[in-house]
Amino acid sequence: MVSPDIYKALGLTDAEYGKIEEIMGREPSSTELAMFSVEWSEHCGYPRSRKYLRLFPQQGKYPSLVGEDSGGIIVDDIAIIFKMESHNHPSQVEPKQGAATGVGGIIRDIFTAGARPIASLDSLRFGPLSEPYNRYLLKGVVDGISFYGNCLGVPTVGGEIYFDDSYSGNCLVNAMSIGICKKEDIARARAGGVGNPIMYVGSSTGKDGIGGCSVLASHEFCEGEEKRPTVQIGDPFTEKCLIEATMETLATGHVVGIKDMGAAGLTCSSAEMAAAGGVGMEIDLDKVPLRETGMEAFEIMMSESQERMLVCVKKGKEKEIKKIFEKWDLHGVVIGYVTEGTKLKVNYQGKVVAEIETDALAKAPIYDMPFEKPAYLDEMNRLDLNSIPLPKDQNDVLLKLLASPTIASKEWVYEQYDHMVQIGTTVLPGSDASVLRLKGTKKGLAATTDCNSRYCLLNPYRGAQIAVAEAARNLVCSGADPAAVTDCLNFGNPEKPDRFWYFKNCVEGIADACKSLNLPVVSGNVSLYNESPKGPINPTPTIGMIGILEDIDRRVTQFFKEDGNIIVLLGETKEEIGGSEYLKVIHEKVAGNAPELDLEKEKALQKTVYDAIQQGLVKSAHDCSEGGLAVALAECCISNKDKTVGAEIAFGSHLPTIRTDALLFGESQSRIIVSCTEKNALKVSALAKENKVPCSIIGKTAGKHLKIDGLIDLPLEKLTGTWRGAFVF
Amino acid sequence: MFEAAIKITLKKTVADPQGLTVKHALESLGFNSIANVWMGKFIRITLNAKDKTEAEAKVSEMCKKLLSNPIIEDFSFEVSNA
Amino acid sequence: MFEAAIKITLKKTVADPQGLTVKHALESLGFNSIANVWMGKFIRITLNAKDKTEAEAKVSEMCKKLLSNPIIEDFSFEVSNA
Amino acid sequence: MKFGVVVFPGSNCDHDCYHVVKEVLKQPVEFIWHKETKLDNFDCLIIPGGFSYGDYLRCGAIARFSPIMEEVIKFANKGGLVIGICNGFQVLLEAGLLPGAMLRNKNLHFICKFVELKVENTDTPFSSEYKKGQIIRIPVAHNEGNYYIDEKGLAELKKNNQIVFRYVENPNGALDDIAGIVNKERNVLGMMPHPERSSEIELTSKDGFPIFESIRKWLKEHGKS
Ligand SMILES: Nc1ncnc2c1ncn2[C@@H]1O[C@H](COP(=O)(O)OP(=O)(O)O)[C@@H](O)[C@H]1O
Ligand SMILES: [Mg+2]
Repeated sequence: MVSPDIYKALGLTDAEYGKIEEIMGREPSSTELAMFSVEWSEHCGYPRSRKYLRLFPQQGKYPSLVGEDSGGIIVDDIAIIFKMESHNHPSQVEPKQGAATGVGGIIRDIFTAGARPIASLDSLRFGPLSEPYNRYLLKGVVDGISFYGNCLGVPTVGGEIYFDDSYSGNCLVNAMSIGICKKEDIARARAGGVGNPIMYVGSSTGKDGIGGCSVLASHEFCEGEEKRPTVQIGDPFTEKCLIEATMETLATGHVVGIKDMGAAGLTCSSAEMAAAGGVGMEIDLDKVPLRETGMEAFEIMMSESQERMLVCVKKGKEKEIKKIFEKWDLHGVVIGYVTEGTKLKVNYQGKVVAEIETDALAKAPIYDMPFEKPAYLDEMNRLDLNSIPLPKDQNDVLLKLLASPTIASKEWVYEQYDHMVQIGTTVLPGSDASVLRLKGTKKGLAATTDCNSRYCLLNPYRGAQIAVAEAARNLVCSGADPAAVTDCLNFGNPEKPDRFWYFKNCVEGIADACKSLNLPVVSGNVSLYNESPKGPINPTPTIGMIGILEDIDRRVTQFFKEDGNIIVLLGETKEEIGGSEYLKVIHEKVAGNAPELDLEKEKALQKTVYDAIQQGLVKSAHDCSEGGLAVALAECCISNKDKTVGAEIAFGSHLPTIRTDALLFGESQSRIIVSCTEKNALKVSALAKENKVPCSIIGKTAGKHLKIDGLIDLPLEKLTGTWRGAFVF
Repeated sequence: MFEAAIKITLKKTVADPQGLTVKHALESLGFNSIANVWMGKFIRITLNAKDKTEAEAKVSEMCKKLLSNPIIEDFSFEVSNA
Repeated sequence: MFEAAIKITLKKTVADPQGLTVKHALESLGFNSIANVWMGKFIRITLNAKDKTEAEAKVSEMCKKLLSNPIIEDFSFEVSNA
Repeated sequence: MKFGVVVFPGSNCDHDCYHVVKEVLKQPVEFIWHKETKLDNFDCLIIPGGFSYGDYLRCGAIARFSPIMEEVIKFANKGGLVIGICNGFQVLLEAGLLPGAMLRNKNLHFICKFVELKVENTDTPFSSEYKKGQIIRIPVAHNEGNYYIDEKGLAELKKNNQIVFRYVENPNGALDDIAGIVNKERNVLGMMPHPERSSEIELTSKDGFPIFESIRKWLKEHGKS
């Protein structure tokens, strides 16, 4: 029998090993065992999370494609393919290369679906910047995304960055990519047609990243761990060539199926392509281009060398395909064939090193993980407002919030990303959502990522719903109709019931919010075991969302445009400071409950703003998020780099009877600030009334200050300097 | 005053795409007897120390702490009087 | 088989902001006796040649033609048996 | 009048330049693969931005030896119009078609943002549609746009009025705020900012388009319609 040490080192349990023997009817070879270990890991097979992922709705406003590796929607005759993926653990070890290869991986998922990548976004989370290692991580990660994405010529158009103690020791790097193609050009990740050749294309195979997904991504992260993983060096130049060669190859019409060699490399791509096509496959590892001598079969099968793919092409066309890859100085070699039956047979140096039924590999066990609400949560949820002293100087509070790294302007980051290449970005980063034109049509595409993990910590179901609602709200503010969702579910060790309780509740929250807003979840990724010796990360179900603009000329930005416009607040401000940035930054507390969310009210709000924008009534629109109304107003005034506009706010009869700090800095959901001409303000009010959305005219754009009802009076210059100056390294 | 000449190179087990690209470029220029190319960093530092041993200890520390990432890189250096 | 160790450095007349930044970073880590830091490239090439003289000639040629830009950079190298 | 956009492995603004010439300038345009060894009756060559050969080793250093570059040099020497944008500028420097070299940005970061340029010389085939001293808004996107030339070279550039664009606020440390230069003969332009990214109002600025329009006019006046 294989010794337990070996399969345990591969991350398999006794029970799993038993099951493998049962499936095989014999003792597995080392190559086979390695293959099972990666296919059944959380990263590839989702054994612990799969049950809950089924809750997500798959259909929405547009026809959706929930594909093998990524998903998307169809708008007219264009397929928009998009997905988000994590590269947390590699980034924690080697931030630049970890983040770079994360971008590379997600982009490969997009173009292997036949879509040309047109935009990326990145959602990043780190521990506090007071710790040097966290600063090193932030700089390295941004450097890596910049290094890789810029070279590829795929604009990085948006994202978010949060800071929280829980990410010290386990940062989060979630990368999202979006691509488009004609709907009939979508490629499949499957093999088919007995006798068709299987080609290996791209870079050569080395010993890098072996076991990355089973060992690295599927276990807790302990500092100083002995078996330090090998990190791969990203090669964006090769990937760029791979994109072009792949687009040319797909255009020949000779491709049956194509798949990225991502996590678990050749194992995943060969087994899954065969399983998806319901065919067998025989491959010969001697033909695989290697860059190191003396590699063993299991190493070749498990290598996670980057920038490689597997292609099933029509018989007789392999020469033509090879030529294309050689034009781009890439390998293109036939390494096997589609066979009868459903077995994957792997040969190396004259021996059969593995022979497995592919659907056994693809059928990772499903576990029912125990879950339990953590005992500390009730205590955390208690927040006696009387114990929170009212700050005397609201100007000071506003400035502190604007300087908080979570709120401060992120231009230091996005200016390191090429966000304009491909000349599609019509709303640049710095507004609620970025907007891209879809060349050749009147339409536009808006994209955003969102998740406030503090809300999720305090109330996972609601926090996850808020992430969905906020993403949709950001799209609506830019003039788009929210269309579809991808997600990246970052959580702690699922084997611990309290962590799993968070996972389950967040997934249910996303599922219910998406159903309510009629949004399909078309793709996503699960990243568990995000823990450091200090404990788990905050539950972080990052939401990536895209929306469609019927008319690109109707796009809207968040900043005020000129003096003399009317400022309208839509939505209701409640006495809520639980989980707020204000409570954390000013009072150093993470407590209370997440703000309330009523999805019916949210829908009414979004409809009002969407319709107002479609009717051309709105000059600017910005939602209230971290930092509440005061921060949102400040951003309206100063977030346009080329022109700042002041504002004078007087609530008058609209003044809610709540604490001043809740009024200014509370994070009540479902609120949007719009500005418009005097004439249109009345029309917006009428629209709001029709939809039963609370609507208050709260002021006017004017002057060189932000003045809020005798509570706040600050010169724009001061606001700008604070907000733009706080996040520069 | 001492001068340290530091070389930072990728570990042997790590693929070096830059080196490979430069190798191809050299070959297409007609240099055809090249076995391999590796790209690394060269850092020169001048520093004060009471003797060579101390200078070496300092430089070694700098390499470990900042100049190289041990996950993917190796370093080596020489210290001389300057 | 020969091995060439090539150093490419910025000319003295050219400002080196990277070196300066590394210097500051080292200082903020508490290394406070540093006079100067210069950043350059280190390239290692293994190649065949009939003797050391030929190998040196080849490497010199590579440096001039491709590996360095004479407007901003200097190069130096050593060839040894490998 | 025929435009050619040279494509190296790693070029990534090739499609953008192509789009602007074809859809905005409305002139015939073709891609030219870097391994071509013949240039068929082109009137203007665009060396686009991107990361030719990944910018591994040095920006533009490897691309400079692509087979097409011999032809580009011949074409330029015969007076053909050549414009190198961003990485294209770096390639032209490496090829010796323009003087100087590029260093890393002073802040050591990639910089992508709109900047203001001052048009210094309108007496070139590339800038006649501007007014001298005009301030224009065009984005930059580069890691190594810190232009360097020795003193003698700089004096030469000034004397011959070869500096076409200067940064109003220097983003990268470029010597004498230089953003774009021409050769002495004025038929080769290199510039770091991206005019193709500011040629349509949807992209918030059309200030780069006069470059393309200037070329069109010049070619027309020189009998290439
Ligand atoms: N990591 C990042 N990469 C790219 N753009 C970013 C990143 N972080 C923030 N941004 C951009 O900065 C702007 C503000 O972000 P954020 O404060 O998260 O907005 P919101 O609260 O509306 O979701 C957005 O345009 C966003 O895309
Ligand atoms: Mg927002």
